[in-house]
Amino acid sequence: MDIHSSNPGLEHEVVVPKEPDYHGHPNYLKIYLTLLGLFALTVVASLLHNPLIVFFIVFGISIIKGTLVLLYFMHLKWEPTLIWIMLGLALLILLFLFIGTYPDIVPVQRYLVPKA
Amino acid sequence: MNTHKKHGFWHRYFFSLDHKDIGFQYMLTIFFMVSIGGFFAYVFRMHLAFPDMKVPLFGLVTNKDYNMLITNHGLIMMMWLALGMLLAVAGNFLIPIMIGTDDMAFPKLNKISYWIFLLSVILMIASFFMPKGGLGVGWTLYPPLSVGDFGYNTPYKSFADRFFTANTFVLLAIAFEFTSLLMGGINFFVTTLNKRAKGMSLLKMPMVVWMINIANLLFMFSVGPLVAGTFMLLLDINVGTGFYDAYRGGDPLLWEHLFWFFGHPEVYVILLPPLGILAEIISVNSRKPLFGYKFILTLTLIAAVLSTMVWAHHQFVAGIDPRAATVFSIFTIIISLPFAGIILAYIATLWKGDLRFTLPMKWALGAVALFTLLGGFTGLHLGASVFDIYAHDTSFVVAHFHYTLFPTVIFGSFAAIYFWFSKFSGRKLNQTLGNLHFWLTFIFFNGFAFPLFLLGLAGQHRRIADYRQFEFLMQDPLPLYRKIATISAVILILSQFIFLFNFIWSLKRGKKETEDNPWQANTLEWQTSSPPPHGNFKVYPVVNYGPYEYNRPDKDKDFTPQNEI
Amino acid sequence: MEKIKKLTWREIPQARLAVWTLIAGEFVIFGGLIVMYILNRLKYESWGEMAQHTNVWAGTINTFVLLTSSYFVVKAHEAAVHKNKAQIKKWIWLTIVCAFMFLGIKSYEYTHEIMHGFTLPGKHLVAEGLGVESRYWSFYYTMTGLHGLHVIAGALALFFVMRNVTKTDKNYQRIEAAGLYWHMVDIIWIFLFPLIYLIH
Amino acid sequence: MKIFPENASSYGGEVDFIFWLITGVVAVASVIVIFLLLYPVLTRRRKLTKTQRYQKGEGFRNLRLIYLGILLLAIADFFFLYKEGPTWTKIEETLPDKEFHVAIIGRQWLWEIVYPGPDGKLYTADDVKKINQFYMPVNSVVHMDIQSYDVIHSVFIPNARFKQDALPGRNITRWVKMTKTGTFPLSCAEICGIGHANMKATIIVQNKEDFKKTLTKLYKK
Repeated sequence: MDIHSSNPGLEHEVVVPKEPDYHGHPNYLKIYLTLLGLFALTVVASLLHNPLIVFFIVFGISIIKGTLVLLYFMHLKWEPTLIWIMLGLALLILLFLFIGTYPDIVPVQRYLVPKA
Repeated sequence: MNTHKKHGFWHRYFFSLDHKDIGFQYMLTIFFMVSIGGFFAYVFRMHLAFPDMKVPLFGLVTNKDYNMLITNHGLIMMMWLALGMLLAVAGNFLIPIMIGTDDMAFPKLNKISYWIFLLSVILMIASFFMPKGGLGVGWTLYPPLSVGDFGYNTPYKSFADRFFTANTFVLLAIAFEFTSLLMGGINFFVTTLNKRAKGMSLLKMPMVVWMINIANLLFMFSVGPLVAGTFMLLLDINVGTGFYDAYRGGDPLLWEHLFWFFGHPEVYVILLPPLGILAEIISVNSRKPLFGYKFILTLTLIAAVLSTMVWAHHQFVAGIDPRAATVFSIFTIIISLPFAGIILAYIATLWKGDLRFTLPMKWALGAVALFTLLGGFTGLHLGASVFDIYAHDTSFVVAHFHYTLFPTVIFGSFAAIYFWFSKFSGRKLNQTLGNLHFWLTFIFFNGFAFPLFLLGLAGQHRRIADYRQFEFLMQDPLPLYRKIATISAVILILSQFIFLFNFIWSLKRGKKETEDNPWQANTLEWQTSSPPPHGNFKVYPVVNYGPYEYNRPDKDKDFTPQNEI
Repeated sequence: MEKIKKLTWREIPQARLAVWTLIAGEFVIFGGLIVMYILNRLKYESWGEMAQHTNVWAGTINTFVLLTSSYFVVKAHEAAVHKNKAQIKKWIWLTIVCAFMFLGIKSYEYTHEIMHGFTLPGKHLVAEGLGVESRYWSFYYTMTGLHGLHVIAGALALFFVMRNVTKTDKNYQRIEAAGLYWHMVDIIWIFLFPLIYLIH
Repeated sequence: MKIFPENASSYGGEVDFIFWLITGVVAVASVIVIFLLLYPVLTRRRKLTKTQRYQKGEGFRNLRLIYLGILLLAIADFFFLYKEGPTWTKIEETLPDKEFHVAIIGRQWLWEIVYPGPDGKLYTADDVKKINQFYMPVNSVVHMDIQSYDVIHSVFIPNARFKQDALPGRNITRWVKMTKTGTFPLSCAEICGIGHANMKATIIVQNKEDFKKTLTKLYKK
């Protein structure tokens, strides 16, 4: 950890990364091919007829794909826990929004006053 | 970096990269907005108490004017004063210097956020001068009304007709303001995490830095859905997407959910930075460590998470599922607990202290007292869903949120200004005028807001231009209450001119502050010259002590600067 | 894959931290939109029929294009680690080409939908009495349109960062920061694609 | 001095009770807070000598007292919830058997009250519509279908302690049972445009015979 020469005591400059191994570099090609494989699977699955099964398969695969991109392409795997917490909070808050709003949107019977 | 050059007007007030200058730009812009909001308040309060009178400086108030005045008063005070003052101004002035660094992590981003903020202000002001007049739909912008006559019932209007309306401009202004605050928030967060002085661990940060950052993150997470919602409302107005149009299966309640999903955490976004400011001031002025630093921090984090689960208490009677309302009621009542803990910790700081009744301390004590006694406790009334059936949308609610927001936002800001003014300008504020300002504000704020409780209990509903149509609201003491409230509000507004005069005069002519550390405080901003040079510190501090180590038994003086060796 | 220990939060470069924070914010914005879409989708079964009118093949190709562009961006990042300017330029230009392909296909798709009469209800509403179904298209255009704006923003960011880095020969970490944003655009599309096109 | 307007509904008293209950507890809490705040403010204006200096945990001695404060407030809070729960269920979640049924439709800027026709059923061709005049029988459960044509309105009956927003696109059924005869105001509590301030209706609560007469008069028109 070197200290910025002109600012004794100023610690923040140390975070300029020391190339090239400040985080891991997975085999990107392998990840990419996996993603393509999953993607092909999604398209095939969407040809099925039961919408519920399609939903679960397709959405499940989307989550896997998103996680792969997050973990390896975006190097989340090597990022500090702080960032995991931040992304987790974002998802948690969306969950709250979904749960809190659900009873007032989905099961509600619509009724329109007939036009005079 | 430390060479301080004299800059011209434009350089200082428009192109500066220095966090203090940008903070000052924000502050001046917000003073401008507040004066508009305050003027609006004066006009409609006068109209309420004396309905047929031509209000001086405005003229006769029609129903349309009245709706426009209350709407824009609310929007300006909530969005520009409260959020701007406590996130942008406090963050810009305090964060870099209190964590002992030279500037923000991204100074240019900081400058751009101010420009976007300025753009939002311009759009907001422009909305008053649209061909159909200002927006008059209530600051919550509930859709079928805020979509205006662009909905199902009316024939198609040209794009220009739709775009050049107050509705579009206000929504754009809000969107830009959120963008600005989000950019600023990212900047503060990164600055706090990455640029702290050597030795300043997270638990040695002053409470206000913590609070601003928690508020920022809370803002960032809760505002997202509303940004999407604002985008959708804009499209509803301008291209007719119909997201909130019941006649196309849309739902006005969706907006209410999105709005309050941000709107309630916003209350805590607004509340947390002043709580941090109060922590600083109370601790310094009672010469004692802040009681339970980690305890306060934990409670704040709990409250921040809880605050995203309580939003629907603004909608108890808005047609939401009553069973869901019960759940929200429980969470609402529970969220009073962490704040009770925080306030008690502040009071515990006072106990056995060596109190100094300086001006900032008076503001701080006033804020704690009013916020707890009349703001917080009436929150219990409204959080209990049953009484909310009656009190919702009455003056009781108005009084309640003025008692929560005014002590925190206004008292907190004034406490901060009286506390840090000498650091920021190198001059002292006039104490006599300051005392006068405090007492007038304190007394007449109560005089204005307390009658509203009684009016609300008598069943006075909100946002009515002329109460004479409702006989039960004209029975005997009620018009008197309205007059008391109005006269107090007018004096309250007038007494702010004392402050304005004091501020401007002291900035130019005030007594020179001879000491760098007049309050004998610990935190780092007091350990540099007043005003701080560009780059804040001549020698960057190395932190050895916590922020609140007053009266350590092993020291000779009763304070221990954080960077003392 | 070599084993490397996680960074602590003190070690993360500030540009990356800022972009991650931005990404968390963007997740909430898009997430809010997606949550609202899902809620409406659960409510109105007729939207499934509307989803059949989307151009699935265009969406599929677009997904492929974005996934590939993500791969190009990580390659650019790998090149940035070795400070290889020629490689950086090559991969980022490829990414920007992908962005243009994406936008081209998107505009083809929009034209297609509009020609088939799946427009926003606005102007025709009173005359034709379009109902609940028209709001599927409101969501369709809003979500894909907002995502399209992000594609443009991401491509611009990559372009300027590339120009800046290759000119000044420093700040190589910026490639990764801009790349992170690009990956976020990709992830959002990964979720939008099945939601809009595939689930009938 | 009376605080609330006269209570005229079966559940209004319970709403008032919740208010007075919370106010009572809060008053006690306020006294405690005022003491806690004023005691140091009035007594601690002297300089500390070095021997009196701060020892860790001093103040309220330790955190336990704050936990006690939080605990007390928690008990009070849950007591409120326990007390108000049944009332909430009664007013909002359940519908007692109806004796009369009307629809209240808000539109800019008046209330349309739709009475069932001679067949006694709502939403049939013989419904009678009255503007801003809401007749109801005393001491009987009246169901109200609250609806809106255009923007959000809110039915607010101060004397019944009743409020419910009227949203376009949905029908919200709530009930009220007036216990006193007379006329009471009904106003709109949600801003609905320029005429919001003028949007009010009158509730005329009559005893059952008078009410029957009124109904027949309505049908004749």
